[in-house]
Amino acid sequence: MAILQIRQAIRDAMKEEMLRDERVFLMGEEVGHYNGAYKASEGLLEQFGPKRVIDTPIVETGFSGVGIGAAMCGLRPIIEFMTFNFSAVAFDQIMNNAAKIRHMTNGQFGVPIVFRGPNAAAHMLGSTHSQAFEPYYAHIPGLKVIAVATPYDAKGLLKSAIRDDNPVIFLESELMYSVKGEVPDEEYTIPIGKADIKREGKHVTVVTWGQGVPVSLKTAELAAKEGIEVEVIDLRTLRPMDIETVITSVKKTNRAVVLFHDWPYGGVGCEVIAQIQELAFDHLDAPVLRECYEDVPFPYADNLEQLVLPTPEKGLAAVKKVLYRG
Amino acid sequence: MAILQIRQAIRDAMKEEMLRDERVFLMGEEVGHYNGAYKASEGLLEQFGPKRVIDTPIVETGFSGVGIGAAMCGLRPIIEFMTFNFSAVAFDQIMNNAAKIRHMTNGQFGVPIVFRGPNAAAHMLGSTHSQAFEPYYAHIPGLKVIAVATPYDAKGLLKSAIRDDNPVIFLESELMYSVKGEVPDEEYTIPIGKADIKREGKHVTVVTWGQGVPVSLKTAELAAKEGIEVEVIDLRTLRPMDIETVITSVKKTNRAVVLFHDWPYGGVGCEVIAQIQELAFDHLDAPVLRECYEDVPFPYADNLEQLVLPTPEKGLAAVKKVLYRG
Amino acid sequence: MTAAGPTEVSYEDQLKAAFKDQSKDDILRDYLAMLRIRRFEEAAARAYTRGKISGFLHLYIGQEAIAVATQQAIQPQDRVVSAYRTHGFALALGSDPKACAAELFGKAAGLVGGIGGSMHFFDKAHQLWGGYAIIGNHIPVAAGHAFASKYTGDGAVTLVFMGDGAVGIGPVHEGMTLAGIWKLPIVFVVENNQYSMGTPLSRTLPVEDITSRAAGYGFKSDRFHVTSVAETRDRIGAAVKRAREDNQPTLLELITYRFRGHSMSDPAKYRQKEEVETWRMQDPLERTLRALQLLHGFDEAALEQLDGEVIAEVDAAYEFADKAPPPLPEARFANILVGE
Amino acid sequence: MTAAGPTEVSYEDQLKAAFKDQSKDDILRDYLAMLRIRRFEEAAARAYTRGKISGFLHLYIGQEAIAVATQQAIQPQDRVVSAYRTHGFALALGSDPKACAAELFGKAAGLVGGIGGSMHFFDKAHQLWGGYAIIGNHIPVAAGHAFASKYTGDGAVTLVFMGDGAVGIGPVHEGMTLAGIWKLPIVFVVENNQYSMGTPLSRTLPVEDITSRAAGYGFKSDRFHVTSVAETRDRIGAAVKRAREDNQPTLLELITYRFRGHSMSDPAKYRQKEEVETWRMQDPLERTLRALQLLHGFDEAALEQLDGEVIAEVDAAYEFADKAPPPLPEARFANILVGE
Ligand SMILES: Cc1ncc(C[n+]2csc(CCOP(=O)(O)OP(=O)(O)O)c2C)c(N)n1
Ligand SMILES: Cc1ncc(C[n+]2csc(CCOP(=O)(O)OP(=O)(O)O)c2C)c(N)n1
Ligand SMILES: [Mg+2]
Ligand SMILES: [Mg+2]
Repeated sequence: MAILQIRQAIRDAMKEEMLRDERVFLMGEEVGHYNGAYKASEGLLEQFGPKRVIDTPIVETGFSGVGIGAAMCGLRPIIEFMTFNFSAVAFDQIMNNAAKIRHMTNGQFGVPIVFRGPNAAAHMLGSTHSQAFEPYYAHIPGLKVIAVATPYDAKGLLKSAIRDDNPVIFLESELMYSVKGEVPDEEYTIPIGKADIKREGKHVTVVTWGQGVPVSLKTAELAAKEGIEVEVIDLRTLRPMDIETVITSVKKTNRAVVLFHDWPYGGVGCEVIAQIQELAFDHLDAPVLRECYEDVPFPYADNLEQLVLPTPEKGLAAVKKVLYRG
Repeated sequence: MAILQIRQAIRDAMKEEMLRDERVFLMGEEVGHYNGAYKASEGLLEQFGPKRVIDTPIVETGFSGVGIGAAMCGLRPIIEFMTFNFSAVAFDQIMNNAAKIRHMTNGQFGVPIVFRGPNAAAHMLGSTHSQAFEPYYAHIPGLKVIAVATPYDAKGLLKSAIRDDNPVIFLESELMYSVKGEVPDEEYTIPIGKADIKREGKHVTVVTWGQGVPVSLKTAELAAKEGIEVEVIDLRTLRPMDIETVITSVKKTNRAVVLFHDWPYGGVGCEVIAQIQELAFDHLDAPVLRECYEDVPFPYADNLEQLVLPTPEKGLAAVKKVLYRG
Repeated sequence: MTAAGPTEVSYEDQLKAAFKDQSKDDILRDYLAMLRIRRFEEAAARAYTRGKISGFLHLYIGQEAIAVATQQAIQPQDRVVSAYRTHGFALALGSDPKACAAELFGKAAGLVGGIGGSMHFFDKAHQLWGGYAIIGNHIPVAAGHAFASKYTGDGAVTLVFMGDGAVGIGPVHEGMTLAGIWKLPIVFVVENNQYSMGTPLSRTLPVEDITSRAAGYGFKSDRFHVTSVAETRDRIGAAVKRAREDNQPTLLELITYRFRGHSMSDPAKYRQKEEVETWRMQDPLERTLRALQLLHGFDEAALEQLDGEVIAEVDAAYEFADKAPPPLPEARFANILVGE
Repeated sequence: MTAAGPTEVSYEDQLKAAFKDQSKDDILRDYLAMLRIRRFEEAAARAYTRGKISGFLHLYIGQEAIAVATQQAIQPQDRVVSAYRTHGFALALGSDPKACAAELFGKAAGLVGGIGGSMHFFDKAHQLWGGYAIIGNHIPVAAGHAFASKYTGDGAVTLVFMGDGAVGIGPVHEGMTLAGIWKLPIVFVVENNQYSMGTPLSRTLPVEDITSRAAGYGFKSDRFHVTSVAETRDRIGAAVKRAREDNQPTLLELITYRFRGHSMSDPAKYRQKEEVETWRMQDPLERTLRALQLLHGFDEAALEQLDGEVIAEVDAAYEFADKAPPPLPEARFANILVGE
């Protein structure tokens, strides 16, 4: 098995799918000549040429719409948002066209498209560039939403997303592009809609995704030092959500924390909580807690940004709280 | 006390505030010569002239941004979205400018603005015109979000919203503009951030807002016939949320249902659930359930639309379920 | 239209001149094609009033020549993308009037299964690619169809229609920008019917001539009053040819008029009777009818017979729609995601 | 810049001609104003490399003349609204370099309390109204400032700046559309520095001349190479006058060049050394320096003394920033909502 960075796993997934299927193309700002703002498309222009690796001007609504229109014609676009923060200006295209065209045409047209790019905060980019977009997209029927945290998951799930006949929102992280991990040399895919237990444990279930995964794993390490065995579930797919895996775990641990990189109000975190309290009510020994961004726009200053973020220490405090040990 | 429709209460609130404060103006599509697509601004152009009642072309991002820019100069714009469905194309202006300018300028500039208009589904308008926007806006720190269900609340809260120094999202309903109710003749305002108990009861708490209010009240009536006393809490303000009122009620009833007109995943409904299970964990005798839109894009056909909507009957079923009587 | 005065005379002469180069068969074909749309929509308006149709119903009455001309200007592989005022395109392109009426009635046999209603007519088999209800958001999508044509070499041209009220919104600008940079095989058509809802052009446009924008995108442009199918077809056709042969996008402004309110809920009080009457003189349907009378001797009886046939077809469509069953309850879960 | 050949001679002559109508004092003032910005940003680049500044840092090096000219063209009530390449505007408009440096360092004494960083410079007291980081979303906001001026009659003109990469995005079109319809007192300035990140104009623009869009909005326009503060001031000034006196918006395209990468993380490998060298000959700062030498006999020593003074001010600003305390932890909850 090769050791790859997440950015390379993403690049390889796109490359393999582009080799496999001529209908697949990549479009976005700086994806071609610049090799991607975060180098996730390194070498693809050279390999596939400007017909299939297309630099756009800064018109997120325009090129999202072009992707949707091309998908309706049978092509399979991958649309890169330089970051998902910039998808706010394309929100209508995703919510009203990508998500609804199959439905509103009664199945005459489909929109097999992937929107991908880094999501949520990076480091000291300020309030407009530090936002998580899963609460908006996961809310909408007609979309699938994925968030990845390892090279293995990134490659396997991106390949599935590209092959999927539905519109898929694929969330990466700027801060995690260099994270390394094993990736099989042979071809593989990971089914959309399956969570992954990243660490087993029996005392507390921590449900997480995306940037929350490494924080949760460190939380589990800290907890282990205090004799607490945390089970870390990486949802991987946020919509549709693999709630069975979560419930099975909670029925074992009887306690849960949801740890994620987004503001608290509503969103995916609350969906997890609502489902757990509904489906495992009699098994819960404590309320489900969330550990996430503070409910503030991101400040630029380093010291303030650190305070806003969820950390392993805060995760541990939440874990202890649901154990009534703190 | 006068009996007014909600649309008149809204009109009167705007009129009174425009009389009171020259900085207040109304801007949007068809708000002037046409008197508003749903006649919520009837007569205002005639009374205040085109300087203060401004018809715009169809450029939601453009006129939302103009409102924000004018507010930064000390004016107090009311921006009407013909429906909030069309705010999707202005999402970035609201999320990144309205909500963040005070923060990102370190308080040098404020954005005292109200975005108002009908929200969620009306009748047989299809998938793009039948969406609830509170999950998107209530998620964002820097905004206040209000949803009204009676003429009294509409007038009192809209006046407070116009006077508020922060950006406020004010959600009305096309289907409820003609709902009538008593409105005091003398001047009054209702504080933002206070829920209202629309009906008292002791067996089950139903938390609701907007179009959910009349459905919840009918649910309570049906329940009463079966000897179940439902307490109906109208949140009125979704952000900041008056969770105290909810928790006080749940501590009395020990059971709760959240009934609302939006898709289930995440959103305001799940926020309510997450808070209840956290703050009243030991008081809950059953999981908190949600009764809301089915998780599908809205179909046009009448029969299908009816199936998708929450109804008093479905509300009653949920109420009985949390009572383990069904 | 009854009083004969000096204007009336010159109107007739002008009409004769305008239609003299067309064959009787062609004029008759255009007349019937427009009439079918008009009668269909008049019936829709009645059905709406009777509560058989709900939601928003936007009628095309006055603009029919554009849809008919479009159908004549294109080839079978081409695509027509429209906003929400779409019944005319569907009928002109060959959609079954029964399926169209059933869609308005929200029935399973509707063009899109009763799921979309008036605003979301789609009929892939008849080149109709929408039916979009958010102003301007179909323009980038249509640019995407044209992009796909260039990608696959399918030789198709995409024609995308929008109202005068749509030209200010951002997505239109972005779609046009991309079409301009990438030289896509596309024709942008603004159907300038003088109003967006209750708002006249003067409050919507910074300058009167919408085609003044073409230069900024590197487009060719054309701008004219729609008074007959033939001229409209030829001028749309020239743009289609440029798109197909040279990948040269065109911005067309077609000046026209809608005789009804914006939708069924709009009484259109914002305009004067005189204005409407002036435009009636230019109504392509009315003009074509008069041409048949003046140039080809169609008398009242002949015209009534034609009308009767058209009305019979329309009535049958609405009868079908009325009797057709609604969608099955399960239909609301269909076509959201596939493959599950 | 050392080899003297035939081109060099004509370059000198051309320079002399260009600056001959300006007084020594004016040239010196412009030189120092530009130099201050350049030295400030060179210091910022060094601080970034040392890890004192983080996030995105977009330098204005090469474009300084525009900010300096803007300051000279406006009145105290006017507003300047920019995107995220803003240090130059702040310094030209009179912001305290200490506060600017402290902002980059994320310190409490920063221009916006360390909350915004490089992309969000705002300084209301010095007419700087942003500082926006989402491409194009400040254009409608700036139109809103101009709208407020018309509403209140405050007599202010709003000048809003954007990059060449911004002109395709929807909000720009919408803001311009409203300014055109409502005749707002505003000047739209495109700082065309040839690139948006790594993308040259040819992949961003459907036609080369950005001002070809002006007609569609009913704007006046002007387009020129920025080679000196004086000419730039006069041509911006003409647009400001039109805005103030006639409520006539103008679209200006200022052709310029950035000598650094897009941000500190961009090595700018996408352009050739020769290209950069050619543009260096047109760098307004360099030209103004040469004018001082050629026309007014400034020698190396005199210039070095001036430079030393500027550098001392800049160094003091960065020293201040380095020593200044970070924001208090509570600062993260401030200015989100007021009145609670
Ligand atoms: C983004 C958006 N804003 C507002 C509306 C509501 N709306 C529907 S049609 C219409 C008027 C459109 O006028 P025009 O483009 O001239 O087309 P016409 O109706 O004349 O064919 C408006 C404001 C919408 N559908 N989408
Ligand atoms: C909506 C949006 N999309 C993408 C970006 C990322 N981005 C920031 S600057 C930039 C290039 C802008 O180029 P230009 O407008 O020419 O300005 P310059 O940097 O040359 O001053 C891009 C793509 C953004 N900030 N906002
Ligand atoms: Mg129109
Ligand atoms: Mg640039």
